[in-house]
Amino acid sequence: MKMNSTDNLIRLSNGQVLSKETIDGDIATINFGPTHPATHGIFQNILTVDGEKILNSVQTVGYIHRAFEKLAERRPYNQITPITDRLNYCSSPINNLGWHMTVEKLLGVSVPKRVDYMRVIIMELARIADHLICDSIIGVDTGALTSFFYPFSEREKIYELYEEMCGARLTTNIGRIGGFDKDFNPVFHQKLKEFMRTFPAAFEEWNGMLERNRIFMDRTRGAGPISAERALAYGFTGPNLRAAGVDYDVRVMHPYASYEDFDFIIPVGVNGDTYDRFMVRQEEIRQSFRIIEQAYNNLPEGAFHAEVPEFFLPDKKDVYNNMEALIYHFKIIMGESEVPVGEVYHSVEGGNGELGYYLISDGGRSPYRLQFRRPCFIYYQAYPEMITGSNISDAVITLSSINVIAGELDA
Amino acid sequence: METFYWMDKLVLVVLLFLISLGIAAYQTYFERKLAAWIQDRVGPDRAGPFGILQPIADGVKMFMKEDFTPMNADRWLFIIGPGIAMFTSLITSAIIPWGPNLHLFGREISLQVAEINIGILFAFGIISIGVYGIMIGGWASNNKYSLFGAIRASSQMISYELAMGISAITIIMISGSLDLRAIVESQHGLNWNIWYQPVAFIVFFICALAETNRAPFDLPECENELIGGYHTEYSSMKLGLFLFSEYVAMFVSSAIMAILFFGGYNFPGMDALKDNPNLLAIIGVAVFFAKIFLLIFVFMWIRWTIPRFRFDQLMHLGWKVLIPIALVNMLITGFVVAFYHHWF
Amino acid sequence: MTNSELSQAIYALFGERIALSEELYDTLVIEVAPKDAYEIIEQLKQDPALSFNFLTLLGGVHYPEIEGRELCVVYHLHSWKNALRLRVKAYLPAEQPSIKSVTSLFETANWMERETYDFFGINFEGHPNLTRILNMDEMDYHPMLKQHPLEDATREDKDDRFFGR
Amino acid sequence: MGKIEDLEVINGEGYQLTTLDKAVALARSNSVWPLPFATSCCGIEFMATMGSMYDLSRFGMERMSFTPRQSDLLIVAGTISKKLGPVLQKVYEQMAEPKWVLSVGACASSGGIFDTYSVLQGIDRIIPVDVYVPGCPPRPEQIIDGVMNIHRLVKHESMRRRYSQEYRHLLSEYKIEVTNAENDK
Amino acid sequence: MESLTNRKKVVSDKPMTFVEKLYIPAILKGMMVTFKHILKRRKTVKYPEETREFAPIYRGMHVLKRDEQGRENCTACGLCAVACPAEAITMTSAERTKDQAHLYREEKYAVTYEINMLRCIFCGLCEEACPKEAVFLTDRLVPTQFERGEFIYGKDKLVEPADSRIDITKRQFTGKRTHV
Repeated sequence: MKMNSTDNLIRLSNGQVLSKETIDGDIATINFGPTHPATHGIFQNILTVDGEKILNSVQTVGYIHRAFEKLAERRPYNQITPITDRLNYCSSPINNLGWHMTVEKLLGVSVPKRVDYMRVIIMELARIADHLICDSIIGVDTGALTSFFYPFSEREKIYELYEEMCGARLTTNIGRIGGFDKDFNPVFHQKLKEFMRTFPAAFEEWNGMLERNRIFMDRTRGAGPISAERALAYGFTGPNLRAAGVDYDVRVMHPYASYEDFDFIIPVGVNGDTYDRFMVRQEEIRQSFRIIEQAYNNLPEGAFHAEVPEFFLPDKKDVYNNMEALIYHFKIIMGESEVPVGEVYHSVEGGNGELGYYLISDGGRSPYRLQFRRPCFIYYQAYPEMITGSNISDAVITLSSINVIAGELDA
Repeated sequence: METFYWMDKLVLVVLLFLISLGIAAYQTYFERKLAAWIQDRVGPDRAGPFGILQPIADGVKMFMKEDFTPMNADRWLFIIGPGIAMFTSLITSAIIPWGPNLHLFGREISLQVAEINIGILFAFGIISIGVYGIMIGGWASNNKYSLFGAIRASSQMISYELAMGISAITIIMISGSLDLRAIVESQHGLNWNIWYQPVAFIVFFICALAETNRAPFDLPECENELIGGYHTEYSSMKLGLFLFSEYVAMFVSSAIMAILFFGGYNFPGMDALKDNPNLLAIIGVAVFFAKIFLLIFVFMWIRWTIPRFRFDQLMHLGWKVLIPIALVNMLITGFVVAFYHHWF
Repeated sequence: MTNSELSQAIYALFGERIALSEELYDTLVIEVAPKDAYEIIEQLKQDPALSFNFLTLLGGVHYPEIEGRELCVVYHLHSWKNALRLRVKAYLPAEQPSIKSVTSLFETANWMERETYDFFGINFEGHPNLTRILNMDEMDYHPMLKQHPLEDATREDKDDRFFGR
Repeated sequence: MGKIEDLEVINGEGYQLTTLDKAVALARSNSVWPLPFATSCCGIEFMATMGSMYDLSRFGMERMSFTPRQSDLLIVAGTISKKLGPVLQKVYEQMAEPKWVLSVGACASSGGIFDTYSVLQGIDRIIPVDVYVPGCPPRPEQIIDGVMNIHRLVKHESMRRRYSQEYRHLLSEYKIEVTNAENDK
Repeated sequence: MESLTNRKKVVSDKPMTFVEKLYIPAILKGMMVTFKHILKRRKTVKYPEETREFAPIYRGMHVLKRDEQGRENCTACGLCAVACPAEAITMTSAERTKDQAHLYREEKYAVTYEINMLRCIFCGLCEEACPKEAVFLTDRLVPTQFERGEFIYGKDKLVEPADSRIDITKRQFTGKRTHV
C-alpha cells in the first residue's frame, strides 16, 4: 500500500486515490494466502480491507517456482515433455502436445491427418477436464460443495481414458514428437464411446444445479469484473478474455492440428465477471464435446505417427532385429539427432488461454532457451484491479474463476 | 409430592441432556453419511460397522488433542465463548414439551422440564444470547478471520431474529398463547399450523437456517472465505463445543419448528388412543422425534445442495425480503383472526 | 497481410532503424537497437494498418559468447487484425543491460519484465516496481544466466558422478 | 513396507501401550483430520482421493481443516520451494499436538524431477515426515495407502510420546520449538 | 472491439426471469437432483478391500525382466539412466564371466541397478529407451514407506523373481504397431 506523503491519502490497486476521511472506520491488513483454502495452489495476497471491503491487494507469487525454463535447457527434447506436464497440471495433454507441435515446427515435420485428429480428441478431453475442475471450484467457493463431486466423477472418466492411452492419470506424458507412440486401443474406443454417451446428461444435470440458481447468479454476477480493454491491456487470453467479450481463440486465429476442419462456436460473455467466466467455460465444455464427436466420427485411417526415423522412436521389435532402427534408437535416446538451428514460437489454446512455447535451438541436444508463455502468470497480475472495491467473498470466487494454476503461474 | 416432582424433573433433565448430546453426535455422523450419499460416496465406514463409531472416535480424539490458546488471546473470554454457545443451545430444550403427559406410578408426569407460560419468549431470549458465544469466541481469538466471523455472526443473527420473531407472532395470534404446551395442544390431530401459515413457516425456516449458521447462511464460518471463521483458532474440545453446539442448536430449532408448525407430538388418529395415555405419550414422543429428524434432514439436504449467500445479499434478504413478507403476513393474519373473533 | 508485406511496411516506417530482419519459420523477426525499442514498439502498436495490439510474450536470452550482445530482450507482438506475429529483438551488453520498459504501452509487460529482471538481471528503465518476482528476494544472482548451475547443491540422494556433472 | 515395530520414533524407549492408550490411539486413528497443504499436481490427485471414486471420508477424513489448530495430519502434496519452506514450517508449528505429516509425491518427498536451485529437496529438511508416498503424482490408491500407514502409526503411538524427551529432541533437530506441549503438561 | 471471427456467441446475457427471481424453484430443482443421487448406486471403490482395474499399460513400479531361460536381460548400457528426466537411475556394469552365462543374457550386466523411487516420476521414458526389453514399468504400485532411505530400489526389489514372473506382454503390444 502506497501512502501519500500527506499520509491522508490511500492509493487503491486500481489507481484510484481516496482520502482517508472518506473511509470510515479502521483499515486492516489481512493475509489472504499462502495457505488460505481458497488459494488453490499457493500464492499470497495481502489485502488492505475496510470492513470487508477490499481497498488494496499486494501479490506475492513464486512460492512453487521450480525453474522450468532452466531445467528445459538441460534436458533433451523428448525429456521436456514430462516437464510440460507439470505446467498446467489440470490439462497436461495440451501442454504435451503443444510442445510436440513446437518441436515438429522446428524440425519441419508434418504429421498425418490421423495424428491431428487424435490430438484434437486428446486435447479437447483435456480442455473439458480443465474447465470442469475450474467450474466445480467456483461452485465450491460459492458454498455448493456437492458441485465438486459430480464433475469430478466425469473427470475420473477422462483420467481413465488417459490411462488407457498413455498409462498415467494426471501427468500424462502423452505422445511423442512426431505423433503418438500408441494408437487408440479397443478399450480406449469403448471407454470413449461410453464417455460420449453418458457425459452430456451428467454435465447438464450438474450445470442445472448452478447455472440459473439465483443464489449462484447473485453471487457471481458482478464479482470481479474486467472490461475488454483492461483485459487486453493485461494480456488476458482464453476463457477469461472471452468472458469479457473478445472472441480471440488460437484455435481459430492460428489453426493447428487441423482445427480448421471442425465446426464450433466461440462463446463470449459480456461483463467479464465471474458469472461470464463460468458460463463461457460451461459452453466451451459443450463445444469441446462437439469437437470430440466430430473428430471421432471422422477419424481418418492411417498411421498414428509421422515417418521421421530421426526423431520418432522406432518400434521395439525393429530395435531388436534391425540395425538401422537400433542406431536411430540410440541416437534419439542419447539426443544426438540433428536438430536444425533456429527459433520458433508456437502456441496452442490451453485451458487458460494462449499457451506458447518460444524455443531457440542451437543445434544441441537440448534447447538453447525455452520460454513458456504461461497464461496464468500473465493475467494473474490483473487480480488486484479486479477485486478492488469488492468484498472478501467476491475476491474468493474471482480467484477461483480466473483459474490460476500455481504450476503454470510460477513455472 | 414435591420430592417426586423434583426427581421427575431431574431424571428428565439428565435424559434430555444425554439425548441432546447423543443426537447432536449422531447428527454429525448422519450429516457425513448424507453428504456422502448425495455425492455418490459411501461416507465413514471404517470406524465400527458402517462407521457407526465415528462420532465417538471424533469426540475422544478431540478430548485428547492439545488444547491451544493463542498468544495475545484473551484467555478467559476464549474459554467462555464455546461455553456460552453450548450452554444456550442446550438450555432451550428445557421448555420444549416432548410429549403428552405420562401416567406412571399413579402420577401424571409431564414431559417438559420447565412449564413456563412464556415458553416461546424464553426460547427467543436464549437464542439471542447464543450469538454472544460466537462473538466472544471470535473476538477473543485475536485473529482477523475470527473477528470477521464474529462480526458476520452477530449482524446476521440480529437481522434474522426479527423476521423469525415476526413470523412466530402469527402462530401466537392463532393459538392465542405464548405457552408452547398450549400451542401444541391447539394443533390437535392434523390441525397443524402449517396449513394456516405456510408463508410464516417458510420465513421461519429460512431464519432458522440463518440462526443455526447452516448453509446457505454459514457465513460466520464459511471455510472458503474465512478458513474457520470464528473457530479458526480453536482446537481440542473447545472446538468440539462449538461444533456440537451448532448441531444441538439445529436439533432444538427443529423441535421448535415442529412445535410451532407441525403440531409437536400431535398426529392424525390420536383420538383413537384416548384411553391409553401412556401409549399415546410414547407414540407422541416418537412422532415428535420423527418430525424433528425430518426437519434436520431437510436442513442437511439444503446444505449439501445450494451455494451460500454473500454477506450483503444475506442482509438484503433479511431486511428487505423476509421482514416485509413476515410483516405483511402478520397483518393479514391479524385481520383474519380479528374477523374470525368478530372483533369488528 | 503476409510477412513480406509486413516487412515492407516496417521498412517503410522505420527504415534503417531496423538492424536486421529475417523470416524464421512463419514469423518475421526484426532486430532493433535497445534505445529504439520502445518507440518502435509504440509505433507498431499505434499504426492503424499494422496495429500490433497485443504483447504475447516478453523474455530474455543469454548469449555469453557474443561480446557486447550478451543479453537479448525478445518481444513477441501479435496483430489480431492481421493475424500476424512479429518478434522484436534488442541486444544488450552484459555490463549495463538496460532498456526502456514497455509497461506504459502494455500493462501486461509488468510481470514479464519483472520475471526477466529476476532471471537475467536486465534493468527495465521506468518500470514501476522492478523487484524479483519468482525467486526469493535474498537471492544474490540471476539464475537463468548460463554460468549458474541448475542443480541444487545440497541434495544428498543423487550421485553426480552418474549424471556427468 | 517397513515394519511398524522397527520404528524407534514411535516406540521411544519401550513404552508399553496401556488399554487407555490403545483406546485413545484407536479413536485417534479413526478421526484424523487432514490439513491439505496442496501446492501443485499432487493436490489435484488428492482432490481425486477426496472425490466420489476413492472417498477418503470412509476413514473419517473428509473434514478438511484448513486451520492448523484443528488438524491432525499435515498432507504436503506438491512442490515445496525454498521460498515456501518457512511457510510450511510455520504451519507445522501451528498445528496442535498430536500431529503427523504425510509427504505426498516425489516433489514434496525429494524434489523429484525438479532438482533445481529453487526447489527444496525434500520437506524432511524442515519438518519431520512420518510417511512418504512415492509417485508423480501418486495414484489415489497410493495416497490411501499412505494414509493407512499413518493410521497404523497413530494406532501404535503412546499418549505420552508427545511429551517425551525423544520427541522434543526430534523437533529440536528441525529447529522447531516445543512450547505448547510443555504448557499443557 | 470488433469481432475477430464469425463464430462468436454471447452466452451469459440471459436476464433472470420472474420465476428464477423467487429463489425457491431453482433450489427445489437442485434438491431434486441431489435427492436422486441419494438413491443412486455409490461410485466408490472401497480401496483397499476393492481395487480398481488399472490399464494394462499403467506406469507403476519398474521390473527388470528375465528372459525365458531365467537370465537377466539388462546389459547395463545406461540408456535408461540417460533417458531419465529425473535422474533417478544409477547402475554399475561388469563383464560377464563364463560361469555366469546362465545368469545374464548379455556380455555385460548390471552389478548394481538402483532406482530412486522417490525421485522417479513414472514417465515411462526408461522403458521406451531400453533396447534390450529389460526394464518395464508395471501396473504394480510402489508402496509407501516410513523412511526415506527405503525408496532406493536395488536389484533385489527390481529384478523379477525367477519363479514368479510378471506378465508384461499386454503393455508391450497395446496400441503398438506390431500386434501379437
